[in-house]
Amino acid sequence: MESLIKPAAFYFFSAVAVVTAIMVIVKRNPVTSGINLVLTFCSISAIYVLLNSQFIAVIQVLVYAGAIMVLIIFVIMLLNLRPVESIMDKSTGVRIAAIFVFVTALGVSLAAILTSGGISGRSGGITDEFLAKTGTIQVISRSLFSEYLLPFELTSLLLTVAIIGVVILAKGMKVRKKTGPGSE
Amino acid sequence: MQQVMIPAISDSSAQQIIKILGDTNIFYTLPQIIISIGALVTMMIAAISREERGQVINYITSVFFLFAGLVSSVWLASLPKGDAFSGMVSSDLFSGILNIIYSGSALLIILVAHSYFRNRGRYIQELFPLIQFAVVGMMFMTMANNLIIVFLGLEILSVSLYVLAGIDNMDTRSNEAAVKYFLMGAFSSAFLLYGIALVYGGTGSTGLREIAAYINNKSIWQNIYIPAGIILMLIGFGFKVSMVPFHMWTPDVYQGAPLMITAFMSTAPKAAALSAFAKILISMNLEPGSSIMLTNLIGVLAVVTMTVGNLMALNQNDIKRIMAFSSIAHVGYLLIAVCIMNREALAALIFYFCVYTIMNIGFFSLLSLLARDEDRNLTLEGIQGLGKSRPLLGLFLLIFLFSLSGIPPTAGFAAKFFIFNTAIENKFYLLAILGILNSAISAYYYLRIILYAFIREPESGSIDQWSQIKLNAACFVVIFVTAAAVLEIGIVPGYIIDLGKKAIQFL
Amino acid sequence: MNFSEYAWLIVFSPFIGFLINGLVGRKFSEKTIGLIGSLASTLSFVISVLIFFQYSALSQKAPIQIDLFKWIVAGGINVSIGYQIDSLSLVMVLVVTGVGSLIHFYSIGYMHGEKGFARYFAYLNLFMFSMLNLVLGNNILLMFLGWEGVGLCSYLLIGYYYETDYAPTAGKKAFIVNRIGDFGFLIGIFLIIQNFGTLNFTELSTVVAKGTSVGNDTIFWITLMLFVGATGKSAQIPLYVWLPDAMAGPTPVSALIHAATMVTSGVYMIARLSFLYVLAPETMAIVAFVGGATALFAATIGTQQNDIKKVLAYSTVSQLGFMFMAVGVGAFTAGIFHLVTHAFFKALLFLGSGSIIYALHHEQDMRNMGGLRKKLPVTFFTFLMGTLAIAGTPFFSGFFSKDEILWKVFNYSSLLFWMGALAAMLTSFYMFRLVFMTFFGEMRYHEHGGHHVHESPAVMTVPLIILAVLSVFGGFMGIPHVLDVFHVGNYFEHFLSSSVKDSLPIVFGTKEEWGTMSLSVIIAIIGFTIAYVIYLKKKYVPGDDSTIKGYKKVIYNKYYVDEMYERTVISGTIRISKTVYEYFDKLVIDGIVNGVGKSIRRIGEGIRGTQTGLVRDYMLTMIIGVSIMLVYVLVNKFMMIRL
Amino acid sequence: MELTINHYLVLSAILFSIGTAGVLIRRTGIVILMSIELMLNAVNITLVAFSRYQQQVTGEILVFFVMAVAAAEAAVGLAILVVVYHHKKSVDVDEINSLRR
Repeated sequence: MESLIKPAAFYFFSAVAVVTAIMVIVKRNPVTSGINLVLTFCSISAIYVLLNSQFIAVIQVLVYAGAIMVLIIFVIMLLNLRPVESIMDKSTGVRIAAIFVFVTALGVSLAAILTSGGISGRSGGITDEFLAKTGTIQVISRSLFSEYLLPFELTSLLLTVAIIGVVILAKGMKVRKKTGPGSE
Repeated sequence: MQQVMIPAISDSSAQQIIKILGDTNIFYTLPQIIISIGALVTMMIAAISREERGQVINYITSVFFLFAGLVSSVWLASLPKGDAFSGMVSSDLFSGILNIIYSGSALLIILVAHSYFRNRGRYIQELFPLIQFAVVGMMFMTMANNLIIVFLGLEILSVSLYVLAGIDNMDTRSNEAAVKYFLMGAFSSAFLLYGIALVYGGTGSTGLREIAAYINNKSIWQNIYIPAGIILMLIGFGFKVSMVPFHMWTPDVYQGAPLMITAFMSTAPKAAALSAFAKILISMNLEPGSSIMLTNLIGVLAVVTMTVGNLMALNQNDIKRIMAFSSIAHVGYLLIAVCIMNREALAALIFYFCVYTIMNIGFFSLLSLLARDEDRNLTLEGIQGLGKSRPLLGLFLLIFLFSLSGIPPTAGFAAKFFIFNTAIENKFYLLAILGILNSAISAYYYLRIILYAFIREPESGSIDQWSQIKLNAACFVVIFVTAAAVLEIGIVPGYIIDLGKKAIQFL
Repeated sequence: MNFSEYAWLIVFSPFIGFLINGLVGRKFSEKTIGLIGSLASTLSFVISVLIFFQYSALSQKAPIQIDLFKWIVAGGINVSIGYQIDSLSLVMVLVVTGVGSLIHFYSIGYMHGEKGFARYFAYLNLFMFSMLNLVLGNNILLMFLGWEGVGLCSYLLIGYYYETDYAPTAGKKAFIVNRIGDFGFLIGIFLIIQNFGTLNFTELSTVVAKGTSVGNDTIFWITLMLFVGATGKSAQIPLYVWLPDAMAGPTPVSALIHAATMVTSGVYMIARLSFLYVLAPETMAIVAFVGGATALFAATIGTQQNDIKKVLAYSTVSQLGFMFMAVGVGAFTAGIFHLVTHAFFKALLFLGSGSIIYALHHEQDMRNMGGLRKKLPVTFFTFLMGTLAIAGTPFFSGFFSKDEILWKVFNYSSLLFWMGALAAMLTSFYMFRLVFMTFFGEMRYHEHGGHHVHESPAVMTVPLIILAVLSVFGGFMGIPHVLDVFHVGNYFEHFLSSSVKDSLPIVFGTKEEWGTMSLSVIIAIIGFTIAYVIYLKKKYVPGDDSTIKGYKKVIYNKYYVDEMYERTVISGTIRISKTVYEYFDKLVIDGIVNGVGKSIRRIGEGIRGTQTGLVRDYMLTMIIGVSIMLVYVLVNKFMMIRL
Repeated sequence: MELTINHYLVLSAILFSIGTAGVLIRRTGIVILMSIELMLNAVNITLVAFSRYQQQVTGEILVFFVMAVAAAEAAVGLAILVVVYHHKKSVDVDEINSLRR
């Protein structure tokens, strides 16, 4: 019985993730898409719990569902985007063909994955038992501030760049330098 | 099994952190630190002052910090190789030379950008911190020893470039460039990330040395993740360098972005992405023989890239678009060197980076003098008669275009010569022949620019326009220095080649 | 005093002239500009004459090396900017600087009053600089540098009259055709680096002489690729198309670049690398037959041209064919000898035609000339000397050199000999046709608006006279063995032997040599007679076709039929050659060259449609690319599993 | 019934493909942005799965950085789209096509 709970949970959350992901791309109203994407993120977070990485699961909810999606939905509201007439247009046939090709390629590569026998890299020795004893946050944060100090610092740089970028793009929008056919 | 944990956990953690901070060898990242400080300082200045005096102060400050970054890169290049941040990055002559290219090109571009954006009528001071952050990102990409650093460096660079492309938010063409660049860039970085994930899954590590050790023990075919991951990474980098079929954004973004931003995008980031990819391949020991698959694939991509670039350029009318396709073609020649993937080829690659950066920046700086009306006059008809009414500018135009089309005794010829020569020496005959044929085709569209500038009569009114051009000192210095360098390197290319060869020894 | 120490001055003197005229020339008067340009070139000539006398007095004629500085030192290759003086390069330098200086002086008169006088002389000096690098350079890369440089100057000078619409196009055509040739040349260079590891001529010949391990196939490809370069620069089939168009430039330029010097550099290159070429007999055969075919083919076209410069242009292509025929059969000395004499008489002919064009105010159509003999006496006389020389009149310079080529070729292949002989007959025909149509008969030029036809100034006629003297007597430096009654010896061959030796075995004896010699005289007379009958006795003037252009209009206007009717009076050979010109040259060769260019542009136009401006289409392309690449990896993987 | 790594990889690949499809078929810029976020999340699943099954932390740490990157990209991307909306009153990417050919 115990052994069935994990697979059952996995299939349930996977199904939710896939269905809501499809909803994201087929719903005509951007707000609906956004809400569905939040659901996808939450089910992915549950998948992380199944993988025994609770820390990632928590920040998944905090960062994606809590911050990024709020921002996106806020912008949708701000721009007052209406539902589109139809998600299809005349060249959709070609697009679907391309997606088909791509999905096939990916599917074939998955087939290859399934035949090649799983992972092959070296093991790090951080087992689930060890994690249960030490705690995931401790393990991650120790690595983050020792071995991965530089990438951590670079992240701060990246966020600074993003902030400056947003400021530049947003400022001075009200001033129109000139009007005419060129400026639309 | 419990004993194989990473050491950070078994010791007292505080002591461990202190120890690691002690061995960070932080000075190996001195150029990055200096330029980051510069970026923060210029950002502050931009926030405080909007006046004309603030612009000049900001300009001078960023020039100062980039110059300091350049000097420290030179200093680092002269040091023996060493690791920093527990092996996350390493400094050697290879990264040193490329750091010099990045900071040098940013310096030259900022020198010209000041007057260019003044003429354009919209001066955005945040330009300076963004360019400096982009340089920092590129430096980390090249120095990286870990795929995580490569990814983060690339993202810092990309985010800066997305914003730079759209920096003139009043110009719809600039907006359009930013949207296109952003959507496609984010899309392609998802592929890059997937590639990194697969390589990590296949080898169990993101460190280049560990990956190399793994691949040396087994082959890359040990697990399908590894080749698939490398291919997906190739896509991510291929997008950045505008390799066919990931090149489609290039002409639109180059045309839409403000001219000096285009100049920046077309030079250093390409060198950064390609050198990072080449470094990944070479440190994974994927030299010919170990991976016929990659050699064939990149060879085909090289040929397709240069052919498409050259053919598309033939019928263009907008000079920025011509330069976009020309840059695609040049990436094709560069990919020949990546395809050969041995040390000599990488030396030729470094040499080509230097030359390409210099001649492209020179040409764009020259164009910046002519640009009017948000660059809309930069068409073939728009430059009619330039050579006749301003012979000196015409002479510079001639030098840069001859170099771009690879006519001796300019640097462009020497650069192509070394790439094709390496190809023949390593028995890549077909690649060399197609490359040379392509460079013969490319002469046509460069020649068209010359033809319009020299042979067509100036349009009425453009004569005053040409005579009104004022040579501003910084811009003229940049044009003069780059033109002189193009000729000098063309006539005496030996020492840079030697430097490139030495740089490769360190990898 | 050892003059060879000053050899660098030969090269750099024109460069200094270029700098002066190019940078500050616009501020000077015409006279000053002309003198600076001409004296820069003359100085080179004087130094080379001095070196020549010193060098020819040496008993051991080892090549003198002057290394200026290291150019590229990288890995296996070590190339310096350095010059090599030996008999071959000295001969070339004397021709280039000698003829070049005369043409510089002539240009002062011819270009009088033209716009951009300083620009013209600057380009001319830059050309001299590049050409001297080409002939004096001691390694192939420096030669290539000059090779590209002369191409560039040729492009600039052809496009000199940029106001006209055809001149820039012609310049572009020349440039692009030459780039195709250079592509072959570059591959040849790369192959040499790969296989021999050196580009220096002396080192290369030492390596080859020691016996090299490089396979014959490789040498075949090297020499063939270099020859592809030569066909571009020296206007051989199939890359000759640019040369007739190149006549859009000023006439002195045609004389200097497109007749006397630059176009012969392919011949020089083969002679310079003769030690390599003799190892590849297949390439030599290709060179010989391409040369023979070009000689014959261009001569047939030359018979049908009405533009005086076009006749001379096709004649140049044809004569270059003779030179390639010579070097192809292994008679390197004969080829170089013809190169020298050709430089004299062809420069003379071009300058003479320039004098006519100058007098007639830029009239180039021979149908509008005639009877100029009395108006332009000096031009007529000197032009006649040049014609006699090129036609192969005994004891004129062309006779000695052409006869030697035909004799050597006869030892190689009789088919090739007959091709050459026929070409020689046609040469004699079209040259006398030109003379009769221009100088004899009635005057068809209409003087108008107070312009009177009069002889050119002395600055133009004196070079003509000097060249005429050289054309008449220049041949005596290479007297053939059988005619050598005073036993002075073949000075030219003797002098050249220190650097180039013929590889052709002479199988026939004196009797056959007399035979070929008399045959070539007879041939010249036949050509002359036909021309005499048609153009002087019957006073035939070709119909006016100035209203039509190109083959298409010929067909549409049904004019072609009329023309064919008119041509029934003319001998059959001429009709065939006309057809050859109309169909083969214009349709096939021009069609291929232009067609390739056009179709490349059309492909470009086609794929330009992919750039729709829609970012989603761009992403679609990306995805297709990603899919193909992933499938490629999987295919590789599955093939691995199979293995 | 045991959950293997392949389960997670297949889920990840499916979500990645759905994200790709969204990028290609949708015309609204913001929905394209959401699809790209979906693709990044799919990669995150791969990373965490690899990380856990190889008993390491590297993958999880990489996920941490990916989230930062996603946040930065989302911020800049939204800003760019807002600017475009300001000029065009639309975020339909098919209407942004003045630069072409």
